[in-house]
Amino acid sequence: MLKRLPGRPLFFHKGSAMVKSQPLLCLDGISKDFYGTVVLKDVSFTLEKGQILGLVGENGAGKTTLMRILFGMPVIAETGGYGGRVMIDGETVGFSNPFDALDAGIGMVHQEFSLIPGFTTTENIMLNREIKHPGIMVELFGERLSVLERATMRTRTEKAVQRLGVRIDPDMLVSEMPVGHKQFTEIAREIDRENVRLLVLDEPTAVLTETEADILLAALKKLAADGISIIFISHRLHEVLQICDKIVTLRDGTVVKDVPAAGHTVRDVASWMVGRDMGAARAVQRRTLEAKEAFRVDHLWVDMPGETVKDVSFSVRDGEIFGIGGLAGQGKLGIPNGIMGLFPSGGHALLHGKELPMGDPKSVLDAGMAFVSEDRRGVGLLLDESLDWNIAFTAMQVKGQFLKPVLGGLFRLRDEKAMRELAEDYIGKLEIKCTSCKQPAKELSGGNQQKLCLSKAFALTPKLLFVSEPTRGIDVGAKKLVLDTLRHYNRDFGTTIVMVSSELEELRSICDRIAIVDEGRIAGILEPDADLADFGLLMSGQGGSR
Amino acid sequence: MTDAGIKGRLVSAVRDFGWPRVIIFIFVVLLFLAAPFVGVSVSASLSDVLNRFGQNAVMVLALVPMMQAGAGLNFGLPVGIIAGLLGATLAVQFGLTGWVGFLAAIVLCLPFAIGFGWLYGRLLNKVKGEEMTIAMYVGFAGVTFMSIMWIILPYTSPNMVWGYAGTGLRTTITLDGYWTRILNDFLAVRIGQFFIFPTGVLLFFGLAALGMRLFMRSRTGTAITAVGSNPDFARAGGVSADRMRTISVVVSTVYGAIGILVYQQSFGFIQLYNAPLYMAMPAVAAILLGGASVNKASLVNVMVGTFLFQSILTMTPSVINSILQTDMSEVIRILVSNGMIIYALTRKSKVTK
Amino acid sequence: MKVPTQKPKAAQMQAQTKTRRILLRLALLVVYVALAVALFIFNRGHTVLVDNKGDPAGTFQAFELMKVSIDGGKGMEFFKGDRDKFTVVGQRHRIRIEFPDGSKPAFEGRFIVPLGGDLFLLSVPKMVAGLEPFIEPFVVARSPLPSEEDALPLVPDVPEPILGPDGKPILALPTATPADTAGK
Amino acid sequence: MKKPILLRTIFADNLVVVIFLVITAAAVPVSGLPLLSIAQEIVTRIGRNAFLVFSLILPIMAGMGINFGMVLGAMAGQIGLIFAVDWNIVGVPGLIFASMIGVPIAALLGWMAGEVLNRARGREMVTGFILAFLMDGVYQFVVLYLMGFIIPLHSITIKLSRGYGVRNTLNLDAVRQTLDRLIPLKIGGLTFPIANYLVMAVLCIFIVWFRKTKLGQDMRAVGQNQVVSHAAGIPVERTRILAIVISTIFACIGQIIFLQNMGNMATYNAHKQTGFFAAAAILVGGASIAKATIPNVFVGVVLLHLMYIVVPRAGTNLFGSAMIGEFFRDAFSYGVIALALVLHAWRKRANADSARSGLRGGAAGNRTEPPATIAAADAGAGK
Repeated sequence: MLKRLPGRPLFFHKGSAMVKSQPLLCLDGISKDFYGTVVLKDVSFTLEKGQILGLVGENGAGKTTLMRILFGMPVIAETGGYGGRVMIDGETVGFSNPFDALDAGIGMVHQEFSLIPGFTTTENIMLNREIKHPGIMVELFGERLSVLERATMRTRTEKAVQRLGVRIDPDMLVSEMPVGHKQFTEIAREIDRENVRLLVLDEPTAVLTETEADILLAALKKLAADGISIIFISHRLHEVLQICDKIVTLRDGTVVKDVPAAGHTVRDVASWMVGRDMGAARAVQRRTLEAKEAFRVDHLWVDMPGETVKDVSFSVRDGEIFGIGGLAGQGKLGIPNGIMGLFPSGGHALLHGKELPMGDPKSVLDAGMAFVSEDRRGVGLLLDESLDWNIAFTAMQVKGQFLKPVLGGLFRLRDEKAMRELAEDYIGKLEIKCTSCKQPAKELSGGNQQKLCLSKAFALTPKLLFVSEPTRGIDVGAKKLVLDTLRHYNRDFGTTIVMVSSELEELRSICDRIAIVDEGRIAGILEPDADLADFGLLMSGQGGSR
Repeated sequence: MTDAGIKGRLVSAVRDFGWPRVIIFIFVVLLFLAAPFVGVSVSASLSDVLNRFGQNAVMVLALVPMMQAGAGLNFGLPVGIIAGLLGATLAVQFGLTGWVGFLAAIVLCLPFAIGFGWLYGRLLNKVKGEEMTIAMYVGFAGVTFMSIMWIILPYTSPNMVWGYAGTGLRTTITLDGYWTRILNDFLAVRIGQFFIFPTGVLLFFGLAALGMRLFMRSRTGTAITAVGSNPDFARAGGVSADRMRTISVVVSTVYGAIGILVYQQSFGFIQLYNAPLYMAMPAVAAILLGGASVNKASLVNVMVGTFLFQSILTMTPSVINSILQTDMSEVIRILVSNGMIIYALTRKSKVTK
Repeated sequence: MKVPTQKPKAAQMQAQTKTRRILLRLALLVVYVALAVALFIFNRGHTVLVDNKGDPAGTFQAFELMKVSIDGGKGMEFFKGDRDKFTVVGQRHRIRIEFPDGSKPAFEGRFIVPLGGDLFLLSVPKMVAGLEPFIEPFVVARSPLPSEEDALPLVPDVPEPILGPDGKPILALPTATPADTAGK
Repeated sequence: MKKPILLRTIFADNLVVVIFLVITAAAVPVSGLPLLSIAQEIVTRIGRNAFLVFSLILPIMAGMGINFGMVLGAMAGQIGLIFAVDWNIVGVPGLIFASMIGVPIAALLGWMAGEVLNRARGREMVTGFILAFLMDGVYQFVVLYLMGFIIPLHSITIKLSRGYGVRNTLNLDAVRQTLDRLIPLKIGGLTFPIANYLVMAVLCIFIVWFRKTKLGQDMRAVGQNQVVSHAAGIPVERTRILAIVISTIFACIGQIIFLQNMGNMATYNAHKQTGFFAAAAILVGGASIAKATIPNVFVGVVLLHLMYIVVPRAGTNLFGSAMIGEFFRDAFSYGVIALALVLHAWRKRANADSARSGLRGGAAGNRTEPPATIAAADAGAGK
């Protein structure tokens, strides 16, 4: 399943032949595409023993995919393997599943905790690697009836935690731990493996307090000193610069910079991350909008798992397209979801000066707002139902449309005919490709499903429209059409639009102003034609919030 | 279209419908085919099946709204049945007979059904995911609790209370002289020697089904379907899932109450105390047999399912027994009904997420 | 790929433990079966009808009075023509016969009941007279148990029968179709 | 934020127990039963029923809720007993023989049940419940039609007169109460079935030991989070199946102990209520569908049966009708199960909220001052 790129010299031949020791890890011309869409192009870099490598890049730059390849996630093989070679100690390896990677001494700490709440630190660190004491039952009924040696496990744990240079009670339940302890427990679990040589940490500091983060960084340096190599993925560039020996910057699936960390500033790295040749990204020409305020948000907090919003305030002008950007997991998605009442939220939101109740979707919709969710299949659509259902449903429930009275208005029934007409109207307008408006939504392509979601929103003729990740996972043609449609509704019907997207270029191409969200707060609001490095800075935890 | 292609499509269609259903369907057909050879009159059995169909179909119908709302199989149907029993006993108590009595029973049971249904619905909303288990025990608890009530409630009608004690209702109360088979015999048409077409009861089922259809096509009904199909979508659409689920439970309970009344008039007796305990089972089995999945059910499922299931109940005792010379019908019934439920529970729910 | 060196050794070790365990488990299985068989053989209960009847043909006579005890259990007195039953467990048994009237010395005997049978007739006079076979299977026409509960289990239609408060089955729907019940 | 919820949980845990205590305490004097005889009843019933209740612990530990499928084990036990009686194997050996026949069958059924439940993730309980019904049909088919027809029966005394199938009621003279009487002990007018208690003690030791084993650990892990367990390489499905298998085997032995005390067996009904009584007992004992301990079992058995003894009498004395009392105790037991399930669901939600409470309230979020524990760790990092 390893596609070897023909005629490529080995990496360290290409690099100066005076490589003293074999590099621990060497990625050589890694490339990967998912059904044609290229996500990694010829990625090559090396990692020496005991080095800390900072891997930075926007969402979709390919960090995740790269780590998946390194870790032998099955999804890679299922999608046709990858090109190039992964070498450990000069040996080409091809892991078919994460357990192989573990055996080869690669440990991964994922962003979300994989801990068992009701278990103690020890039990979690030793999970499925418990130290067993065989007995007659083992002989008769198999390994799993061996008794655990808790005492030994406990000492092992203490040793592992000690290595991190922190103190965690080995008998503390994870469910009662502060978030920092959980993170350390995860790391401890990885380094407890005898043979662990390479540790991959994906945004380890994202959930930590400042102090906790500092402790963690110290711990990582300690590990590196012990000779464990580390790949450190973080959007907090100052942290990256603080501990990394070298920084690899990915953009659009290629390595744009592979340099030693020393002597670079956050600003440099930020600009490498987001920087594109200005030709590609032509920002919209500024418009002069009357300053009338359409919508304002004060001290909004939203408890949306993975996209927590801590304290966000902004104001949107009438007829404006307001962009909200930022890296994944920073809370930008939480904003619309919270305001629309889909997740527990607090604070104030005012539409044309009228206070909107929190956590009550109905009245928010009644007030004239509409929302195109980023979770198309989960929230956006009734996948098993027909297109006209999908388009008309919300309008029916909110506005009581598409109902016809029967028995002299005794009660009202679905007006299938009106629904079909509506559906066909939008199918025409947005060029939705489908067999008929009776086709179940699940059979449409991603792009057309997205158009369907838009139609659903437009059918409400909203005063203010939230669109969340409108172009995620759809092809270029559909992208353009979706954006044009939004622009069209904004320009011609004066619909105020708040657009949330991880694609900076997209925001810059359509929005009048762009707010960047970082760690649950608005890091800053910029004009679309502002310097890219500034966007980068705001995204990298260097924003105004601190 | 190549032959292989057609075959493939056929197989996939069958798989979609579910092998067990197909097998059972074939089984039923065979039963009817075999009947004449073992001296069982097809026409008699057929009219028998039709009677039982009318007798049970409304109770099966009662399951539809909750399944559509994603609240699962209503094992708590006895809650509705209790309401029905209250209606019936009250009507008898007031000495109402004939159509008046039957309609009065329906009217009298409605407030109970709505009340119970509402409480029951509120409860189920608190336990999303475990609805079915809890529904079952709520049903059991309700039935046994009512058993106490049957003893201590101050009923006096001599046709219902124990002769010697003068208080406390009997376990079975005959409806003779009240509304025995009032629907079954209404406009019943005798064709040939054995075949009687129970127009009335089928008509009544038709009405009930129509009512359900209209409800499911109303704004609320639409919302209920959406909630069952994707709660998050419904919520984003400003629909309160809990409210819709509660409504669906209430409707289900009301239909359950009416269902038992239809059952009784056809059966000729009111059965109290523990009789309702497991009455949900055959209904559930029937609708699943009709091709419903745990969270999608249609009127077609109801009709097909009830017909098949009742055919099995009617035919196996006569046909199978005369073939095997032993009474296997009970075992077959248990295997078919519960097997069907297990099959549905273990099948991945059809809803795409 | 880092462990090719110790692989054979490890494999060997594994093979050893594997065989050891297979053997141990087989042993366990054997013990299990053996125990079952042993229980079966040594704990079957048999009923032995001991009688004190003479042979009509006169080859042996019944005793006036005898006291019989089996396997040292408590004895039973038999007058002429009596017959009574002992329950014994296992196959080999000792029987002791005493004559309270002192007409004869006490008699010690042994007998074996075949594994298969349940009910045997042991004729003491025959035994004492040393005639074979003094013990033979005793066949009854039909079960000694009363058979009033010989009906098919009550298996009603729709609801499963459930045990009420104290194990008495609760009323359940009759199987009958409405047509039939109309008659009731 | 955490504490009040904890307190409420504790209250909720014991709510069921408290209600039960109150009712029974009130009923005891009304029933007018002499305390000694009540005590005697309890003593016997612990010996008789507790083992069955124990069989529920492991599946709860493995996060599969209450294993209503344990009824399958009960059926296996009954089949074992049928053979023991058929061949008239006398006394305690007879019981052991019955178990040795029953256990393999139970294991087989348990495995099957496990497979089924794995296909019904998230609705294990109701599936197990229906599965019990389904297998009851199979049991009936085997015992009523195959036994004496394909499966040889030795003794005519247990056959139906038609020549095949087993009688409705089987009398267990050969083994009746042999275990109870094995080691008799009388203390102040109370007779204790010591042997039963010893068996139970062994079982408890096993459970305690089992919790310490790798398999036990895995079960707990799987019970709490299947995804994480799977990611850690624990064979989730297999573990769940094993939990059910063991539970079914226990149920098999438990049913045998139960029946030897009863002295005769309703061939086609004896197993039907087993699941219900066991579930009621363990829940009354304060267990939830996520956590069950050995004390839960004993408390539960005592309370439930105390109520089953006194309430009908109380009913008779109060309303002059035993039926009321009987219906009441049934309604109550059913209600308790429902209540316990509801409480559990409610509690789960409450905990989930409290877990995320830290992330709410926005500006006052958790970014400000670090927890003291970390400060300590800081010092650790220093040296």
